Amino acid sequence: MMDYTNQIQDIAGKLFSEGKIDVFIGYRNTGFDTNQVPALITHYKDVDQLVFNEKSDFNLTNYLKYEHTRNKRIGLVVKGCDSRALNLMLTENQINRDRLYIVGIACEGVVNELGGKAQNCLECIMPDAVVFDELLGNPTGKREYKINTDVSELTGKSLIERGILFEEVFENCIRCNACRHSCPLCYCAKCCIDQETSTLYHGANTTSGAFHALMTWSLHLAGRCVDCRNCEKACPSHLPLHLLHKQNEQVIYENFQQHLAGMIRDDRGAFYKYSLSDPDDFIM
Amino acid sequence: MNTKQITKQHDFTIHDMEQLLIPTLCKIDRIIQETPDIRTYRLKFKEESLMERFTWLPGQFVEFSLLGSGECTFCIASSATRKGYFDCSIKRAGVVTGDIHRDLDEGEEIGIRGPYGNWFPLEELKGKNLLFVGGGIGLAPLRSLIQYAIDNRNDYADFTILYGARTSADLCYKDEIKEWQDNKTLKVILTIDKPEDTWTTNVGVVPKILEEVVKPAIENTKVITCGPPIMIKYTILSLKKLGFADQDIITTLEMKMQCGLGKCGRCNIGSTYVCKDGPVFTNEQLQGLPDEF
Amino acid sequence: MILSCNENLNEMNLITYITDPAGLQKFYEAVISTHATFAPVETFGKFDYKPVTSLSECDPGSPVPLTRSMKPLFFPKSAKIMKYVTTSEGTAVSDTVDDPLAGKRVILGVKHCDARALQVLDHVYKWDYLDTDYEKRRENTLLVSVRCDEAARHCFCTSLDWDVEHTDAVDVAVIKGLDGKVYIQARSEKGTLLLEQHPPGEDDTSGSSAEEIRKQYASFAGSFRLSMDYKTVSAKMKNSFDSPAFEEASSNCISCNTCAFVCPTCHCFKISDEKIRDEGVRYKSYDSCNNVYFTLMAGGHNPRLVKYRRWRQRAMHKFSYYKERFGVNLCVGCGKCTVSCPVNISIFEMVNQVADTIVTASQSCE
Amino acid sequence: MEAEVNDQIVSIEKPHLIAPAGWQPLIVGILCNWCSYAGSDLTGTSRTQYPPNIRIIRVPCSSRVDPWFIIKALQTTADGVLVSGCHPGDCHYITGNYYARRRFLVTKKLLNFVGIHEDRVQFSWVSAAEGTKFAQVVAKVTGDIKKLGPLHLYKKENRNK
Repeated sequence: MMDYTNQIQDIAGKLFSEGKIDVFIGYRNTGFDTNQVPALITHYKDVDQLVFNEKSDFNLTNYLKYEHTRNKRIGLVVKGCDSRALNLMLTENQINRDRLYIVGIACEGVVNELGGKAQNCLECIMPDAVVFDELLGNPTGKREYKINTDVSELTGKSLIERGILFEEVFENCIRCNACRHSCPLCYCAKCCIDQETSTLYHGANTTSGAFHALMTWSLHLAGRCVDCRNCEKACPSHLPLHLLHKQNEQVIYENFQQHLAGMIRDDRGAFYKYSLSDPDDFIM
Repeated sequence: MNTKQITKQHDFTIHDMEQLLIPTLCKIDRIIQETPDIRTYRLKFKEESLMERFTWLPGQFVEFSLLGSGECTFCIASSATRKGYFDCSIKRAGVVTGDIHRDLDEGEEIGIRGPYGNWFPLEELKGKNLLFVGGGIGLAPLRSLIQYAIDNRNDYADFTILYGARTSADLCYKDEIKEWQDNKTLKVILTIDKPEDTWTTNVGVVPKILEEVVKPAIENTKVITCGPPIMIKYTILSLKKLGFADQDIITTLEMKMQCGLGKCGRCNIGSTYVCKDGPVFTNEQLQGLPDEF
Repeated sequence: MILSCNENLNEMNLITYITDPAGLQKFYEAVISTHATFAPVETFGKFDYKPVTSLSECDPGSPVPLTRSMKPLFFPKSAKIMKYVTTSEGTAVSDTVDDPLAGKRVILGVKHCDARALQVLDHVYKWDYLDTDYEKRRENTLLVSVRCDEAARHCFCTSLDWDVEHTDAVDVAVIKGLDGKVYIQARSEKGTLLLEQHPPGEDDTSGSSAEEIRKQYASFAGSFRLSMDYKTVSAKMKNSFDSPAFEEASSNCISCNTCAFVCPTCHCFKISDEKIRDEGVRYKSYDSCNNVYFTLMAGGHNPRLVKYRRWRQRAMHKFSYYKERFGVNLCVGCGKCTVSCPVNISIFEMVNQVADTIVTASQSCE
Repeated sequence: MEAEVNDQIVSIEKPHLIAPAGWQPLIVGILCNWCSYAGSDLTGTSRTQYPPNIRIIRVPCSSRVDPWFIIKALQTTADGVLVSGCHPGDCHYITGNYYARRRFLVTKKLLNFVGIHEDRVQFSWVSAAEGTKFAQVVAKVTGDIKKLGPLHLYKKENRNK
């Protein structure tokens, strides 16, 4: 099992003592259970709170979009998937690379609530950080793309069965927007779904509102989602949100030159480019 | 502020429907363009008999709903002593107010819930000198009280109205202000922030004029002020400098409200619900509240 | 603090029935067959109160904490307020069709904290203006609780201003005794009537049940991991408005609304219109003070634009403002917000952290 | 149960939901200004008949169509959506429809994935000269959606009553 607690504490301590950063974003133990909370450390003295092990599952790049990291020099711990999100944020000019000191991790996978390896880690394409100033662990390189079993299982079912499942999903959504707030790539200052001035606005927490919000959200993330599963872990209703993202990812991978989000710097999302040979047969 | 101080709702509501959140339909009788971005909507109930039953006191507000856009809180800008209608002055600022300005014409229907909130302490004001200090759209709640006081002129002693706006075009209720100026029992002082060619009287922000021109007597005087937050802040400072006591300064608070019933939690400042315990507060009460407005 | 009504309850001769687990199942089945029933149903790996028609669909004894409370049954996530239609003759506003939650119903498997939350909510819904929808739902509902037999990781109900053991918030309490027997106790008139309709076992005439019920409580009362000195904390929270601890404690909050939406006592809502062509519906839906746009005013002024201000509002509303106003604490200690929080922020931890800073401040003054 | 205006979402194609007599589908057509809209114009001026079920929205380019528009149309009143733009290579903005093409594929697949029949959301390339093609496309989409019946959206609460 991976544990880079000491290394990260050393790195953060060094960065603080050299005055290179204002805030270090890592994980700390909650102090009352085995879970971890993201910690935004601003003082050298708090550095010993930092931990990193297989329970460190939250994608910390999410904090780069909030006000207290704005215009600050930031130290940050990223796993493989997190670094892909960070790569996209850099590509989309959301954050200046000069302000970041990135501690990359060659991740061995995080655990889920039950203690087993998380599903996205089993299907992980790139466990090593792709953008970093310093890399911890032994890089194992890019892996083969695996089709999500949940998605393929559902695709095998009939339209009606899928409809019934998703009706249940949308019905159980309470529209707390935790999925959106925990997604590092949902950095818009005000989400289009919340634009009250828009005629497309739907404010009520109805089933139809959830359909409207979740579908729009997942399509705006299509070709950009890095499968960190922050949204799914955040969902208080435990909705299988990965289904929507993985379905999009699969369609994009299969049809658009095996595009995977955030693998290379300056490679924008799948919808920001095109190829003359893109499939056209579904259009009349 | 403790629960005992909660003012009991004025013994009238227009809710014939059980659900408190359902508005009653009103027709727009007249639209008066006060300034480039403020319009006054003169409203009458669609069901005329309701108009007689609808009474309110100066300082109370209503929830104005443009069906399809949403609800907004506006104070009633006219006095119940002027029967048969009520006014809401609306400044184009946000989503719903933008829609109101764009979509509503005379004769169209809107929804009204109310009246909600407390009112100016009319009993306490009796026999006192009244000094009104208003800025911009902030004259609207004051207008309700001014009209009320003019109609009960004998109850009150001296009357001074100080009203300021950014430019002369931004002054609301121009016709009515003329009436007030013609009324010999009132003293009206107008001011604008920057000099203009056609403007012959005072120039300067409201607190400055208050200190330099109005120089109000402190004894037996109550000040009622409303305007943009920054104006209220400096007006209160000026008033304190002039020697006014906290309980003699009365203001109405602006806070996001949605239900008007003390349920939705939006206007909650400390343990106070602005929509129920307010919007009229004395400066003394305001100082007991956390600084969140 | 023991509520005064509890004392009355103790004086009242509570009818207690003694039965065994099989008898309890029979009792549940009988209730489901005669009443419209809601019970915890497992959906997507969590328990949520749903209408049920047979006992096999649900699990009344579901473990604590349920990730959802029964708040949606009284204050649904989105309720229609009214409908309106615009025609050439004018607009017609109408009440919505019948409220699906207003009918007579029984809720099984209620946790005591959730039931207490309803008592707390009564204050805000019934002050001054009466929320008739809420009142109707409340009146027509009979709560059958199952008393917890363990404390979950984030529970801290025993530290607060209500009594888990003697609560009168439920109508019927089911207590699984340590001796393998099940004690079913009526705690209100409504509950007595239900038990008379479906007597679940023998009436306890000897009075031995009281001892067993106490024993069951004692068996888990000590197992609470979290405990605090409520009186001190709430007294300190009163003066904590300017505490710098809020800023630090809320630094990793991501400003989603999860905590408020799952909280059994949070009651803020927004009103939104959905209009298509000439017809529209007005909805009342959940909203939360953690939402940036919650207090955004039309002119662009927002008193709680900064995150720690919103957290301060939340924490102080729970532990200070509401108590000042209505005399009860707005937090019931169920721990649902902590369980659901994407970044595991604990309101217990937050409040204690803030209260700690107040200690040091007052001490340094002295 | 009378139709709740705004509660109608994604259809589940239940066999028992047969279109009521006299029912006509409502199709939202989102057409690009430069080709398809001109094409539909030509259909009209050349008096070619096509089903009257389509309501046309004009957008500058097919790449202006955010998937959100399609979802919102389905969420509210539409039984189907037709999006149409210039042929690849003919885009007024040179490459707009290449970008749009990618989005459309993913949108269509995702909607199908959550239980909306593929035929409910259709796409076409219609140039300004193809008045006849536009009529054929509308006829085909209308026919497809008539076969599928009205879009009974995710609204269990209403269906149960």
